[in-house]
Amino acid sequence: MAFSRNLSCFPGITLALAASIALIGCGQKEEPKPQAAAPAAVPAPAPAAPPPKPEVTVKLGHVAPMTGPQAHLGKDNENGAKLAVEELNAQALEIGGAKIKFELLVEDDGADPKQGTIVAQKLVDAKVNGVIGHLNSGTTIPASKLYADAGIPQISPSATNPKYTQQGFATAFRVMANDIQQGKVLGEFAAKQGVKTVAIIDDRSAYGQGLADEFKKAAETAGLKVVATEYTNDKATDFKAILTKIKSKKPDMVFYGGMDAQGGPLAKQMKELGLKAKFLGGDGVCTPEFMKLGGPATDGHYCSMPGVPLEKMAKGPAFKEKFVKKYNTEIQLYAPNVYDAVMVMADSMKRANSVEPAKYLPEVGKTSYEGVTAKIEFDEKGDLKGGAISLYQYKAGQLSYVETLGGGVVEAVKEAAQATGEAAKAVAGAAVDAAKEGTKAAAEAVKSTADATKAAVEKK
Amino acid sequence: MDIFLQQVINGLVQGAIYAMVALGYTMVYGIMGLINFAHGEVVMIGTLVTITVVTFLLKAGFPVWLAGGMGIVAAASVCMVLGWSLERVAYRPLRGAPRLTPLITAIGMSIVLQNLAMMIWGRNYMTFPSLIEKTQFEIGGAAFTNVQVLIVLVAGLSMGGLLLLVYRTKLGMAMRATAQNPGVAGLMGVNANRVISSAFVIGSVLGALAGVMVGVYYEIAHYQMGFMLGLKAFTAAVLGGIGNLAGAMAGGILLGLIEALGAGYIGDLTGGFLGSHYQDIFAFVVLIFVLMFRPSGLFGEKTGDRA
Amino acid sequence: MSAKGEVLLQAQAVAKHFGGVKALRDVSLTIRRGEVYGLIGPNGAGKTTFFNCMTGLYVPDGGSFIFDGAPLKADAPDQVADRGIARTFQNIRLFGNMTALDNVMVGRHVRTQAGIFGAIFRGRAARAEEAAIRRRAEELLHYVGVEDRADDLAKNLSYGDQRRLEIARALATEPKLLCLDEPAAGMNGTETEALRLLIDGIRADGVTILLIEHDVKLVMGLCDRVAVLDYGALLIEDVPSIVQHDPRVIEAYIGVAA
Amino acid sequence: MRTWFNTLTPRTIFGLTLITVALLALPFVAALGGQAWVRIVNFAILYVFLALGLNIVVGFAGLLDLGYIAFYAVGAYLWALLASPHFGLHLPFWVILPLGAIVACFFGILLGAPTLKLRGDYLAIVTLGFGEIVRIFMNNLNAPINITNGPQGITLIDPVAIGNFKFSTGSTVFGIDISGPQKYYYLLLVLVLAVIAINVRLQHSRIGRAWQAIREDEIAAKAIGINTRNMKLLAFAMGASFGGVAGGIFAAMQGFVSPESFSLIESVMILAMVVLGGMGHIPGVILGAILLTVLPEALRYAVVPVQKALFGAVLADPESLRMLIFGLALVLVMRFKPAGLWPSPDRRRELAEKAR
Amino acid sequence: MVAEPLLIVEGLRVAYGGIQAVRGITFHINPGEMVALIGANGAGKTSTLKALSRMLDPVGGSIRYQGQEIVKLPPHRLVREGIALVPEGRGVFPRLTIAENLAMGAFTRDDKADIAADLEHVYGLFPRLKEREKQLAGTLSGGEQQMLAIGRALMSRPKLLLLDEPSMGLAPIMVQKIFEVIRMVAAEGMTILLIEQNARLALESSQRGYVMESGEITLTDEASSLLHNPKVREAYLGE
Repeated sequence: MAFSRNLSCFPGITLALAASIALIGCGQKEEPKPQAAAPAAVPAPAPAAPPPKPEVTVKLGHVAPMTGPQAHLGKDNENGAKLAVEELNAQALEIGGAKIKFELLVEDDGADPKQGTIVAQKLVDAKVNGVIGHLNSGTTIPASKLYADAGIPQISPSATNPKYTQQGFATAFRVMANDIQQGKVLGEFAAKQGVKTVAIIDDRSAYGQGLADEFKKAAETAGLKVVATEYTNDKATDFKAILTKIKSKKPDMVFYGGMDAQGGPLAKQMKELGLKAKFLGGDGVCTPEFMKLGGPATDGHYCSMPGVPLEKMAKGPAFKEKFVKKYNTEIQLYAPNVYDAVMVMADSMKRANSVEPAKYLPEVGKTSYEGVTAKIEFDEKGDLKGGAISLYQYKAGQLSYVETLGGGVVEAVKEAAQATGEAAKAVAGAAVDAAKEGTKAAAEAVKSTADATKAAVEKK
Repeated sequence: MDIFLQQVINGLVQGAIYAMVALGYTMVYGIMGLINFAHGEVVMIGTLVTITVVTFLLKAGFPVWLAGGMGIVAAASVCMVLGWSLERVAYRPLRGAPRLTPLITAIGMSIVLQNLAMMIWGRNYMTFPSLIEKTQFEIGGAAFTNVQVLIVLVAGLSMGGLLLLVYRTKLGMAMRATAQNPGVAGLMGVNANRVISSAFVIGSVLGALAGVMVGVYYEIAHYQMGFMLGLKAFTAAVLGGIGNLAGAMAGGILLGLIEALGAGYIGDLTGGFLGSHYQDIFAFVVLIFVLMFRPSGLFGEKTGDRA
Repeated sequence: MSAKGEVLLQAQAVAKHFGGVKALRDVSLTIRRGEVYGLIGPNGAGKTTFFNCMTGLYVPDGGSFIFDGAPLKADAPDQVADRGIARTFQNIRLFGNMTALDNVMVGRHVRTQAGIFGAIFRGRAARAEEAAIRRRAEELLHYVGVEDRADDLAKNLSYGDQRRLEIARALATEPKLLCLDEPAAGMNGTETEALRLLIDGIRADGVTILLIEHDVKLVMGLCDRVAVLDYGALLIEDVPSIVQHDPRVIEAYIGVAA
Repeated sequence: MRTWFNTLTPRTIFGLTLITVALLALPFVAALGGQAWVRIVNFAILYVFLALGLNIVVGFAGLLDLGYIAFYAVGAYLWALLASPHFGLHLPFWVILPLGAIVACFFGILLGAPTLKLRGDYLAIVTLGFGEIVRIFMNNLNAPINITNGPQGITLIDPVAIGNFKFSTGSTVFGIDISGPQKYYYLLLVLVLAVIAINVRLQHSRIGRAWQAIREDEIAAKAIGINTRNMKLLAFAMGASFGGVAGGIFAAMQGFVSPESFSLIESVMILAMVVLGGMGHIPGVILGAILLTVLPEALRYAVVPVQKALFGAVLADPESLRMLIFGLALVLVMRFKPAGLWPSPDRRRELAEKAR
Repeated sequence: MVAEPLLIVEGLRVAYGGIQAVRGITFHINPGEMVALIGANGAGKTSTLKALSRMLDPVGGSIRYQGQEIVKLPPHRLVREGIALVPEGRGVFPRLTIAENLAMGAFTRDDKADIAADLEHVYGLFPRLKEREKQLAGTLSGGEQQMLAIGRALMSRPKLLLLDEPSMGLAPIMVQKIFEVIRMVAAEGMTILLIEQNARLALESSQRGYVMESGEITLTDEASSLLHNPKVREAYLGE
């Protein structure tokens, strides 16, 4: 990231016809922020008497599994990306002197690493300007090498395996806290709940195992006793054997590293076996699906989600509303992160005043973007800085916000004492108004929590 | 001790489900020597059909028992037709073809059915409407529900019924004769096609029942649920000696128990080295050992080569 | 070459049972070099079981075989073949989807060496061996009289040709003892006569022959000595003229109008 | 050598030249459609590799093996462990590749030995079990000692490199720009030609005939003196070693391995290639492997445009439709060409007769 | 014979993949007679029988049974019409008991009382089968299996009995016993078509005989005349 912003802007100027265009591209404070909240976006202020401008199509690759067991998440991601692209196009952006039209190239990697590299190559061949994806770490990691070799910026919305950004590729970013960050927070949270003993279940997937390992470390550091470590797999439906074993160890809490499709039945079977421990899981179980599959058995259980709840973010509730209205379905999991990833990419292009990967890539690293999921800034590896993690509790079939932990970026943490009080009411799917209230309250309390958050970050 | 008992119950119920599916495999294998790899998908479709019908009827205000009953009937009917058509369309034309040909067809059919199911029912996991109010019992510190009892009962009854059918009825005798020598059975006046079709139909009905059981027990369903279940059940059938009804039952129960007890105890016995992350291996390891000493499974006939 | 007339194979108290059924009860017999030795008896008397025990397909429950001066290893058919015992099967067991020529060529396996590297690099020795295999196989096909079907799949040959081909395959292993299990089954009188000539020729080439057969005329006409099994036990072992007229044999096996 | 050289007619020379030119030009032709196609071609060759390896076991020796992917996994992990930062080892490819073959070979014998007495479907389920066992071990051997790094997989695996000439990135050779995938293509081409040659020679050798005999009738094969145990183990070992080499190249090409690449469905796919193409017939197997690798990818490109052309709209989800068509293709090919698309002449004859 | 033949075969042709195994043969069987069909291996006898028993489809010709064309009938219908085949190699069901094997013979019948009577009749013919009623057929010796196969065929109360190589692979004494029974059955008025390698035995037991050569019927006569026909003696009796 050696280029300065001005340098990267320079070719844009030479190529462009009018200086006014450069103003939009390189202008900083004057630049109107994308009005993501407003469905009918106000077009960017166009310069007077515009000559007919060239139109440039910016191709963004999007990769997620559209087939296989995680296909429902893939579709969710795709929806998030589409929503972002449509909004961007509605804004009629101009970058580097050209009208920008974003086009989404959707590819399926079937969550299979081999297909992952093939579709990655396809996107490289198609000379995409950037890639959003992939969904799984297993496909994201091998594909990231191709993008790195081709110099194409890649922002994964959901690959949480730490290795993805540890490979040293300048092109790899993610807009979500990784497993290390999340596992740590979960461990700390468990300790805060006053439990003494904990049992851990992981599904032996890259995600589940990574999360469970980090949780284990954090929990032990926090003085919890891990009384049992059991395993299942991401295709299992029957967990009674391991739960029976766990029951015999009488833990206060069961931590599950894995996805909703197993987590729901797992919670149910815990109840059937009379295992009364609290349940805690990561973002994989922080879904409507989990509650649908677990039914009443999920009541009182906890889960975490990277970022800050949509309701707590300035643009969150609006996003949720738009999404539900457009697709007539609940957000599954990562759609908001995908949306943010697209927006971050577009934002970087605007700042660089270029859609050329080589030119806007340095800008991606400098991102400071107010997304729907978090204030997005990257560290030197490309990881989300701070990586706030929010905790939720399932109550009466809905996710209710508990608190946000971690996160170094002060603005990202809109959590406040009052807000926590409100949060019980501000359940997922609750009226947007309620959420807005929470947001206001949160804004006021930013300062008071800043210190606490800093302390938390330093402890890590 | 209560843990042990609990694990036995866990294994027994899981095993009963394996056994139900294994019976379907064995039914077809016994007669045609064909591994109907798509059987797991038949089970899956049984579950999904039940969900659709029951959910619809419950919404329409039908009482639970009627909705449930009609759901089961619908699943059985759909699976019957499915099993019959599978045989008719995919397998019958391949009689006499090289041995692996129908196996590939079966795999192809399995892929087709999965993707059809995905197109019809979508990619999401579905919840199975609860048909039976779950009541919990406890014996010696081990918890179990009425649903679990019911599952074991239905599996037992199914096998009993099947044994009666195969060993006490004319159709059963025709089935056994066709299995041993279809040509000569034809000479006796047996319509081999009809017998084979009926084996598929019966196997599929068992599959549908198993599907309902899985649904009622776990209360979730997914278009890919059939694959692993089918694989496990097939393992169970081989463990017992494929083609042998009692063997399928025993193999299923045994497999369930191995998995439960393995997950429950091996970890402690090996100092944590072989914990429940190896749960799926235990069954295979036992299978391999059994087959090393009894190459035709526990109950399979010794295929002594009459040279 | 060892002298004609000395003992080639000695079965000592061979026993075999299946579950409760005693298929062989301490059968002892002796086959001498160069003779045609007949083994007859009612269906289910244990003739084929005896064959299977000797050729290593079954492990006998008692007793042993001494072949060519050394005991035969049980449960190792390939080693038995290596030692020089070849056999045919009651229900012909050819390699149906291989050509007639390939069937005989594979019979040379036990007398050839080429290994994996020979196969892959195909050096001079390997090529010479391969050529020799082919030459010998062609000779044998000619010998049994199915040379004009060399390139046909074995299963498409007529029944009689299949029987002959199976003998050619057995001969390809260069046996000292050739065991034929009901070679004349399903042949009419004329075909049986041709078979008799073939067996006679093989004997003339110095191969000892053990013959299981129900065609009494063939057995009595061809064999130097005959043994009769009944209910798994040896009833008699002697020259045909005596066996043929033994009342026990007539009652148990030959019947009235032989 | 002289003998076969003399038999070459001008026509066959012309044909051979044409094929050679076509094979040499292929990556550049494919690249016209994008480097992704070169990558697809590479995977196709890799699967040809695997299918030919499995063909030795299933096609030649008649042993139904549903766990073949295990050897592929062994090869891939061996490369990953010996040439990545995981253990800090960076052995060159000419050491690892033969080593991969040998280790996979060893695994072939290890896994083959307990299955010797089993037949048909029993063998199938046991080999399937072995395949799963290997995968599950790789998924779990991150503790107590971290050998495989568990489900996280191993990243930053070294590419194939000769000195500083790395296969992972493009460079210019004799003034021609040649991309990473294109380099791998030529490497794979050389290897696959060797594998084909080995297969052909094995099939028409004493050993190939012995395998065929075992496939046809094991008892009779034993009775004529074939040591069926050794021959079967040899088949497992040979097949496994090809899988091992293929796995190594896979790891190098991908730069990343994790257990999820070695699931059961991969074994099934390779078996499908062998059977669909024409079991035991080398050209058929090659065809099967190429078709089954390219078909799903080609469908990926075709499904949407075709639907739009036919119905004017995208009615069915392209991805599920793609798999649906794939499944149907398996069923239909088996229905109308039960011996495979390109069976050996003998096999064809056999079926013609059966059909009456 | 005044009566209409029970079975009339005209111009029957059978082919396997282009090779003609049976080249348009014509023959008939009158009610109550036993007819032998002899010939060398590969002459087409078994193919003829397979076509008759509908196990394979002829490429041409007609098979009329009781005046009715049966060339298109599926095999499982044949037994209802009264045609029973004792296949080459016995074809008993090895893992069914003897009683079950016999019950399979009566598969198409519903008349329980009559079936029981026929069972007693079969047991009367083969007392050995009765002794081993509950034994699995696979454990029987070759001769006993042949008895079972014949008994099973009789259980369908056939009008026409087709016997394919009943003597094959049997000890001489067993061959004699089997043929005794066959003659007894014939004497009861059963119509029988006998295919046999043992030409002498076949002709000695039958009234008439047909000789097949390369897919064609080359000779037909009274059985006793054929026995003395020098051609037959040379070609089939090995003299």
